[in-house]
Amino acid sequence: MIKMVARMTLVSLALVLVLSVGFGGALAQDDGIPRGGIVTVSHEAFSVVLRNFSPFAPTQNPASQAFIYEPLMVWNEVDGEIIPWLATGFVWSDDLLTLTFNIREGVMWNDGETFDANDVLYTMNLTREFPALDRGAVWAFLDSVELLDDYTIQFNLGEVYSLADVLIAQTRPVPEHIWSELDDPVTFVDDDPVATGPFSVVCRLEDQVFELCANPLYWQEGRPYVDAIRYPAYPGNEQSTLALINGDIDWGGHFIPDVETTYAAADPDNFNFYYWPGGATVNLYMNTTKAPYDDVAFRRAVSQAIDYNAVVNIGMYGYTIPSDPTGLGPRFEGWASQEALERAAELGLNEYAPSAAAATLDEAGYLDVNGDGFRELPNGDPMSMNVQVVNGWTDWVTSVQIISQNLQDIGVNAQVVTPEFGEWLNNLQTGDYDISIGWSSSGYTPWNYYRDSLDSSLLGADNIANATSWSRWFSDDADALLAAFTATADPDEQFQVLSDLQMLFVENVPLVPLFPGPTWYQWNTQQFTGFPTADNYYTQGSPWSRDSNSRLLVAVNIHCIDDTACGQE
Amino acid sequence: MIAAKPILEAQGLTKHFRTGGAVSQRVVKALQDASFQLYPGKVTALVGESGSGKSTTARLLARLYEPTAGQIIYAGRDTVEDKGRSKLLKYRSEVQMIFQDPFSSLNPVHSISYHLKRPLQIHRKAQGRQMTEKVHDLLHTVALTPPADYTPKYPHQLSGGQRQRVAIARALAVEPKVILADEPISMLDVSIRMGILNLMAKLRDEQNLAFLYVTHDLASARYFADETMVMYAGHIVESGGSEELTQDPQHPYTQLLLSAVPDPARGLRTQETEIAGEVPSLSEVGEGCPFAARCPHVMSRCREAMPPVTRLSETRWVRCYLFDEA
Amino acid sequence: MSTVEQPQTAVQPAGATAAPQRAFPRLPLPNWLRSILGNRKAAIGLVILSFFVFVAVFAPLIAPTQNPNRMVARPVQAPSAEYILGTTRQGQDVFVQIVHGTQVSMAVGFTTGTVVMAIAIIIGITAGYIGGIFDELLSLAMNIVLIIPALPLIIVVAGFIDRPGPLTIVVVLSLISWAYGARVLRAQTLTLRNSDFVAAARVVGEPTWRIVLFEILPNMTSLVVSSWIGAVLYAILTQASLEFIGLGDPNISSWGTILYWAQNNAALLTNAWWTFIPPGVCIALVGFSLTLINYGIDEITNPRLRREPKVKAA
Amino acid sequence: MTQPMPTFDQARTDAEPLLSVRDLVVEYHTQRGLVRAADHVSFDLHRNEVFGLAGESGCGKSTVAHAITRILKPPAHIAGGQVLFDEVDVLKLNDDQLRDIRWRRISIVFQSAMNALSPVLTVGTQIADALQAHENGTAQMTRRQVLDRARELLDLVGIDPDRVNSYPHQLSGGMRQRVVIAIALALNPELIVMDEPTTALDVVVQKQIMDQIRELRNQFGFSILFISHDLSLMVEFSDRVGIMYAGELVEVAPSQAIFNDPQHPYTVRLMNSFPTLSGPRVELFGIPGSPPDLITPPPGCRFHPRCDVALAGRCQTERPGLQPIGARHMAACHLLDDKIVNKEDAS
Amino acid sequence: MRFILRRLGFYLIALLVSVTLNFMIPRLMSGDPVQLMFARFQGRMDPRAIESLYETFGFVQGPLHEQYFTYLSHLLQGDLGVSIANFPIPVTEVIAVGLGWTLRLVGLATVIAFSAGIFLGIRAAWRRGRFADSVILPITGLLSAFPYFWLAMLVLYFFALGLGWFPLGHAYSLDIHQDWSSPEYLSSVLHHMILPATTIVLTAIGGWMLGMRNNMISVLSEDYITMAQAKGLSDRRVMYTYAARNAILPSLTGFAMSLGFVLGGALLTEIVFSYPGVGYTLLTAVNTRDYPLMQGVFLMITVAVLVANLLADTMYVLLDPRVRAA
Repeated sequence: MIKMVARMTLVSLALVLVLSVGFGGALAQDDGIPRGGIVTVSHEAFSVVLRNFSPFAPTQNPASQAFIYEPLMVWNEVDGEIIPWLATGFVWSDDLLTLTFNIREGVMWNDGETFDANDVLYTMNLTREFPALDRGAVWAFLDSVELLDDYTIQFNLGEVYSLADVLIAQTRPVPEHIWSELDDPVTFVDDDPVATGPFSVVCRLEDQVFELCANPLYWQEGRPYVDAIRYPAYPGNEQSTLALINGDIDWGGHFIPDVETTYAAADPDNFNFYYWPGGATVNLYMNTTKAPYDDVAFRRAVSQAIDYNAVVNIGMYGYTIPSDPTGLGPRFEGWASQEALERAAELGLNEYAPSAAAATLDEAGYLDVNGDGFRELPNGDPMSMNVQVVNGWTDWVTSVQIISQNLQDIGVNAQVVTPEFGEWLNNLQTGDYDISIGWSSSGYTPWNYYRDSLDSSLLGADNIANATSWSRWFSDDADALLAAFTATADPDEQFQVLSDLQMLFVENVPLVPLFPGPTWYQWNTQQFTGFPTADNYYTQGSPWSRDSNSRLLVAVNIHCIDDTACGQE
Repeated sequence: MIAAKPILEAQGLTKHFRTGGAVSQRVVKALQDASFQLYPGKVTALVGESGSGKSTTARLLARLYEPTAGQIIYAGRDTVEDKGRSKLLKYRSEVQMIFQDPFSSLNPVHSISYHLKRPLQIHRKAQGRQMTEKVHDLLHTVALTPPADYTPKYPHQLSGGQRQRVAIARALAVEPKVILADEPISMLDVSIRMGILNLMAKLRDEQNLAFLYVTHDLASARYFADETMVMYAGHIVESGGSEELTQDPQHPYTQLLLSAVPDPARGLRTQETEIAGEVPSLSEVGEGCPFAARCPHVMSRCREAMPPVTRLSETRWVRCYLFDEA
Repeated sequence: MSTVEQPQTAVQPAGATAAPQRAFPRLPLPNWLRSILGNRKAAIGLVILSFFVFVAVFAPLIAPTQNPNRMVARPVQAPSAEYILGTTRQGQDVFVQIVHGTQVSMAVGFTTGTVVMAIAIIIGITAGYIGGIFDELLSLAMNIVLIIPALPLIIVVAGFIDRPGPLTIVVVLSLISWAYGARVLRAQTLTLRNSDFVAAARVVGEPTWRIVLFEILPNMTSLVVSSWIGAVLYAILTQASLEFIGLGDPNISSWGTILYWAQNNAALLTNAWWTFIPPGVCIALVGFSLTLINYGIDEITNPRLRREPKVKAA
Repeated sequence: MTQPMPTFDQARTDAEPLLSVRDLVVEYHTQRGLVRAADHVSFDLHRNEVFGLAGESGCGKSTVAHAITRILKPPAHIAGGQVLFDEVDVLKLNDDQLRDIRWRRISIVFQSAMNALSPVLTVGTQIADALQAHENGTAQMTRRQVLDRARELLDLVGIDPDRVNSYPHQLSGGMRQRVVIAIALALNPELIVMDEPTTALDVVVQKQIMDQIRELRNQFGFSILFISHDLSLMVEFSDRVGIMYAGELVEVAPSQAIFNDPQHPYTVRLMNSFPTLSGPRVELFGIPGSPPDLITPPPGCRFHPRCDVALAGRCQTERPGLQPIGARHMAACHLLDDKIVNKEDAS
Repeated sequence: MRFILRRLGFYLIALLVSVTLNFMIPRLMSGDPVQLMFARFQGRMDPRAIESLYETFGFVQGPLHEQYFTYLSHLLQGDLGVSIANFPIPVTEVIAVGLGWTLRLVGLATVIAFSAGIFLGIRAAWRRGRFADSVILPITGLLSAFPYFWLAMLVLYFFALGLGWFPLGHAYSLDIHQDWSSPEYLSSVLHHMILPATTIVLTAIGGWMLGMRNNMISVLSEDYITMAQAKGLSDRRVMYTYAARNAILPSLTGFAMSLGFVLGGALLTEIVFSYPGVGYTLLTAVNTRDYPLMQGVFLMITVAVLVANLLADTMYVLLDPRVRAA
C-alpha cells in the first residue's frame, strides 16, 4: 500500500550538544530500568526525509502527531480508556453544552517555557481562525473556548454532541510564544519544533534518516527511557521487510507477507509480531441506488456467498478474523447486541454458504434464464457487475478476487476491476460503481461506524457521499437513531440506541462487513523491551495508527533490555 | 546542316538551389541561362567536370527539378508550366532518362520484368499477354537474350553492363522521342562501355531518337556525340560539332580541359600544362565569367559580366570576350 | 542537416541480403527468412521466439482455464507433478499463469511494436519524402519526444489513464516510443529519396504513393523489421517494469504482474522462487531472442559485421 | 622547366629489382565460396621505375598492391608466393619488421583521398603521425620540428603550408589527394604504391596531380607501383605496364609496346575499347560479355569465353603461362606460342 | 559555434514544449489531490478546512491561457509551487533532497556503463572473435534483455542478504552521520553505491558495447585506418586516435538521449535498493496527484536531460571538426 512521504527539519546544533551529554551508554537509575539506546522505528514508505514537523500539516509527519506534539489526553484503542496526558481530566456540564478540561501543571515546552491553558486556548483559536488547521473538525460543534484560569479551560458547544470530549482531548497544543510570532501558521514548516513531547528534539535529520531525541525537560520524570527514536527511509514493504529480517528495525508497523516464516522465524526469540484485529472494519459496499443492489435479498445473498475464511486467510494472509455481521468487531465487544447477532444468524449473514446464497437468489427471482451460466435479473435482463478495488492494494485485490470467484460460483457474473485510487474514490463518492471494497470509520464508539455509513445527511447536494455512506442506503429510522446517540451521555441510553442500530443493520444489510482491519505491528527484543505483547496488549502497539496517539504510551514505556545491550549504536 | 526542327529545346534554363537552414541560407547556382536544342536522330553531348551543372541540366529536362527560370520547349511548346500528373505523364512518355549508376537506378527489390512492365502499364503501352511480349521485345532491343532468362532476375543478379541495358530498355518502354543519358557509361567496366555506347548509337539511328549525352569524358563525346557543349561552373561556355570542338577548342576552358586528358595517341609524355586554381564553388559564383580566376587570358571585363554568346559558325558558338567583337 | 542526425549504422538496401546461402537447400522460403535462418544468431533467436509465440498462440490448449488467476490450490506449493511450476501465495497455478502471461506479454509487446512502427513509418517516411517545412516540424517533434525522458513520461501518462491494463500500456508506449524509429526511417528515406531508382521511377511516371509504398518502403524492410523488433523488446521490458511498480492491472496474468505479485508476497524471502524466477527468465529469453534476431539482421544487412569464416592454412 | 623523364632503359640497372613479386596468390573467403583474386602473379619493379598494373575492376590489381604492402584485410589472405623487397620477403616479416619497412621504405597512396584521411584529425597531425611513428631520424624531433617538416611536405606538393591546421573536410578533393601524397613522401620511401590515385578526381585535377607526382619523382627518385583502370593515363605515366585479367597477369611490356603493339587478345581489345581525342574516329567495339565470376572461373584461359580468336580445344582447357615474346615483352596466350622467345635467344 | 547555437535553440523549444506538456498533463488527469488526501484521512475533515486548503494550495481558477502564463512566470522566478502531498514544503526543496543522489548514482553509473561499453566495443571490434567479442558481447546482450528490477532484486538478495557483502539498501550507513567531508561517510556512500550502480551498468553496457563495436567495425574498414596502419603507427594510436574517435561519434548522440531513459529508470533502482532519488518522488507524486511536485520532478529530469544533451553536443563539437563549420 502506498503511503505518504514524511518530512523533517534541520538539526539544532545547540540542542544536540546539550543532549549529547546524556548519551553514551545505558545507565540504570533508581527504578532499575536501564536507560539509553536508539529505537529504530519504521512504519511507512518514504525514500527521502523532508523537514516538516508541523502538527497541522495535512499529511503529517507521524512523529509530530504524538512524540513531538502531545494530545491533551490519550485514547487507548484497546480498552477504550481515555488517559490523562497534558490534561488531567475533563468534566461535562449537565446540559452537555460545556466541557471543562483541567490542564496539567509543571509541564514545560522543550525550550524551557511553561506550558499552560493559555497555549491550549491559543491553539483552539488558531484552528478557528485558520480552518485549514482544524484537523479534528472541532469547530463544527464548538461555539467558543474560554479560559477559566491558567490551568482550566472551558469549551462551549453549539449543540449537544456527546462525542466532543474525545475529539477535543485529541487536540495537540502548540506554544503560543512561538506560533503567535508566525506570519502564516498554515504554511509554517516547523523544522525545529518547540513542543512538550517525549521525543520532541530533532537531533538528526539527513536525507534518509531522522532521529528524535529524548526531551530532557519531559514532564514524566525519568522518562523516556531511551535516548532517541530513529526513522530510516524505506520506499516499500519489500525493503522494510528486508530490514526487519536483518534486525535493523526495533519497532515496525509493516505489512509482511507470511510474517511467521519470513520474519519471526529469522530470530524466534526476539522477532515478535501481533496483529490486533481491532482496526476499522473493511466492508463490501453495494450501490443501493441501482438494481439488483437495491434488493435486500440480493445483498443478503452476497453476504452468504463470500468465503470469509479464504478472504481472511488468503487475501489478508491470516492477519485478521472475519467480521461479525454487525461490523463491530472485537474492539467493541461490549457494545454487541445479542439480539442482532441472533437475528443475523437466523438470516445466515456472514456465513459462507454458497447453496444458501444460491437459494436466496433463486427465491428472489435471480435465475439463469438464458442458460449462459450466469443469473439474470428477475425481469430477465442480463446481470453483470464490476467489483472495484484500488489498484496496488494487493491484500484487498486478492480479497476481491476471492469474492468475485465466490459470486461466480453462485452464478453471479462479477468481474474485478482495479482503478487507481483517485478514480476508485471518485466512483464511490459519486455512486458510479456496482460493488466495491472499502474502509469504514473507526472511532471511540461504534456510533462512528454507523454514522459514517448510514447518515443520510452525509450525501451532499452534488450527490457526493462523504464519509463512508457509499452504499447510499438511508432511512429515517437510522437518522433518528444516530441523532439520539449523541444527544445523550447516558451509557445505558447509548447502548440501547446502538442495539437498535445493529438490528436495523442486520435486517437491511446496507453493506457487508468483511473483516476488521488488522494493525501490522512487529517488535524486536534484541535490544529493547517494554512493548505491548500479545499477552500484555496494554495498548495498540503499532508505531502508526490513524486514529489514536496510543503509540505515545509505548514510546514512554520502551527501554533497553539491560545495561549493555544498547550501549553504542 | 541543321534543317530539322529541334524536338526538345532549353531556353535560358536556370536552376538555383537553396541550402542551409533559416539562419544561413546559401544559393547554389547550379545552372545559369542555358540554351540549347536536341534534334531527332542526333546526339548532343554535355561535357564538364563534376559539379559543373551538367547532371542538373539533365534532371531539369527530365522534370525531376523545377527550373528557377527559363523554358523547356518540347515540339515547339513550352512545357515548364505543365504540372499535374497527366500533363507530366504526357511529357514523360516523350522524354526519358538513363542514369549514371545502374547499381542504384534499378530498385533492388523489384525484378527485371517489374522494372519493364511498370512503364508499359503507366503509359498504357501494353496489356495482358501483350505485356510479356513487349517486355521480351525490349530485352531483345538491348541485346539481353534470351529475354526469358532475364525477366525473373533481380538487379543484383546482373552485371553492371546488363543492368545498364535494362535501364535503357526501361527508358525505351514508353517509346520516347528524347533520351537524356546522364553519364551512362562512367560506372561501367572499360571493356563494356563501347557496347553500351554502340547500342545507344544504334537506337539513335534506328528509332531516330534525340540524345542528350551527359559526360565528363571528352573522348567518348567525340566518339558518340554529333554535337558537344562544354560546361563550366553552371554555364555552357562553348558548343559545336564534336569533332570540330575537340580538334580545335576555342574557349580557354575547353582548351584546358582537352589538354588535361591523357591521350597516348597524341604521343607519350605530352607537354605539361600550367593549370592554376580550382573550380569555384557554385554558391560563390559571381556575376562575371566563372573561369576568370583561372583564365590565362583574363581581362577586366571578364570579372564584371558573363560574356554573351558569340557565334563562330552556324553550328559553333562560344561565351568568351576573346571572341566578342563588340 | 548535420552529421549528428545520421542513423547510427548505414543499412544497405534489402537486396544485399539476398546472397544465396550454401548451407540451405532452396526450399520455397522467402528470401528474408532464408537469410535469417542462414545466420546462426538470428536462427537461435528465431527458434526461441517461435517457442514463445507457439506458447502464446496455443495457451488455451496448453493450459486450459477460464481464468488463469483462479485460485485453485493450496497456496505456496513447490513445483510438483501436479503443479509444474508450483502455486502462488494466492493458490494460483504458476504454470497456467505463465502460459497465459506469455499470451498477454507477447500480445502487448507485438501490438505495441506494430503500432509504434506504423506511426514511425507514417511519420518518418512522410517527413523524409515530403520534406520542407513539414519535415522541419515533424523532425522537431521527433527530437523532442526523443529527448523528453520516457519512463517518467510513461508513469505520468499511465497515471493519467485511470484504469491501467494491457491496452493502456499499448497506448502509452505507442504514444511515446515512436520517435526513434521515425527518426531512423526518416534518415533512411532521405537517402533513398535521392537515390537514382526513385528518380527513375519518377521519370517513368510512378505516382508518389506508389513510390513511397513500392519503391522506398520495400528497401527499408530490414530497418523496419529491426526497429520493430527493438520496439517489441522495449515494450515487453517496459510493460514488465510498469506492472512491477504497480501501474498494471493486477487482475490480468502477464509476466510483469506475476512478478508484481511475487514481489508483494516476498517470494524470494519465503523461498517461493518458482513465482519469481520463471517469469523473469521468460522475459529475458524473449528479450534475448529479439536481441539475437537483431544482431542477425545487422549482420545480414551489413556484411562487414559478419565474422569471417575461419581460414585454414594454405 | 621540368627535366625530361629518364626512360626505363636509362633507369634500368643490372642490379636486382627493388621489388620482385613471385607467384603471389591471394584468396578471399566469401559466403559464396573461395575467390582467388590474384593467381600466381609475378613481376619485377626496378629502382626508379614506374610500373603500372592495369585492368578492369575486380581483376585483382588492387589486391596485388595491398598484398605487397600487407594491408589486405580479412576475408582476404595471402595464400602463397613471395614479395621480395630489396631481397627480403615482405610476407615473412613479423609485425615490428613490417612496421619498420612500411612507410620508411614503402608507402602507399590510397585511391580515395576522401577516405584516406581521418576526418577528425588535422592534416598536420596525420603527417606528424607518420614522422613520429618511425624512430629512425625522427625520434629526436620536437613537436615543432615535426610540424615544420609537415609544412615543408605540404609546400612540396603545392599546398599552402598554413593548411597544416586544416581538417580534411576543409580541403578540396585535389588538395586532399596532395596531402595523401605528402604523407606518402614523408619518410623519403624507395617505393610508393599508388592505388588509383586520381580516380575520384576530375581530369584537370588529375593532370595537376600526375604532373606533381612526376616532378617529385624526378626530385626524389622513388619507384612507383601505379594501379589504374585508365589505360590512357597508365600508358602515359608508366615505364612498364602489366595487364591483369580475372586475377591473372596476362601481359607485361613497356608502355610504348602496350600501346603500339599489344599482344594478348585481351590487351588488344582493351586498347580498342576506349575512344581517343586525337587520331581518326574509328568504330570501337569493346569486348563482348563481362569478366568472369571468380568463384567459378572458366577453365583454361580465363579470357577464352570472351575471346573471338580462342582456339577451340586448348584455350578452354589449358591455362597459358606468362611467356617472353620479345625484348621485355611477356604475354600469356596460346596464340602467341610461335612468338615465344627462348630464354637463350633473349639473352 | 553555429552548431551549438542551433542546438541551443532546439533545446529551448524542447524545454518550452515539455514545460507546456507539464502544464497540460495535470489538467487532463482525473482525481483531485485535495480530495485524495482527505480520503486518506478517511473523511474526517471539515468542508471549510478543505475549502481553505484549496486556496492555500494555490489552485488557480480562470481561463487556461491565464493559468498558463501565471505558471510560466512562476517558473521563471524559480517558483515551482508547494508540494501538496508534502504541504507546506516547496517543491524545489522536495526535489533537492533526491536530485543530488539521483544525479550522482545515475551520472556515475551511466558514465561507467558508457565508458566500459565503448572500451569493450573497441576491443571487440579490434579483435574480432576473441574474448571481448565472442564471450563478453553475448553476455552483455543477454544482461540487457533482463528486466532491470528483476536482475537488481536477484543481485540484492544474493550479494546483500545472502552473502552480506553489501548493505541491503540506503545511500549510506545510517549509523554514520551524513558529512561529505568525512572519509568514513564517503566510503560508506561508495559502498552503498556499488550494487545499484553495478546493476545499472550491467543492463546498460550491452547497448553501448554493441553499438560501438558495430561502428568500430564500419570505421575499421575505412581507408584511413588502413593508411594509418600502413604508416606504421602503433596499434594503440590507430585503435584510439584514428578508429575510436571516429566510431564514437554516433554513440555520443545516443549517449545523451539515453540519459533520459536512465534518469527515469532510476526509479526502479531507488525502489529496489531503498536509494534516495527523484524517481520515487515522481511515482509518489503521480499516485497522490501531487501536481506541483509531479511537474517539478518532470521538469527537473527534462532539464537534466537537456543539459546532458548539450554537454554531449559540446563533446561532439570537440571531437568532430566537421560540425564546427556546419
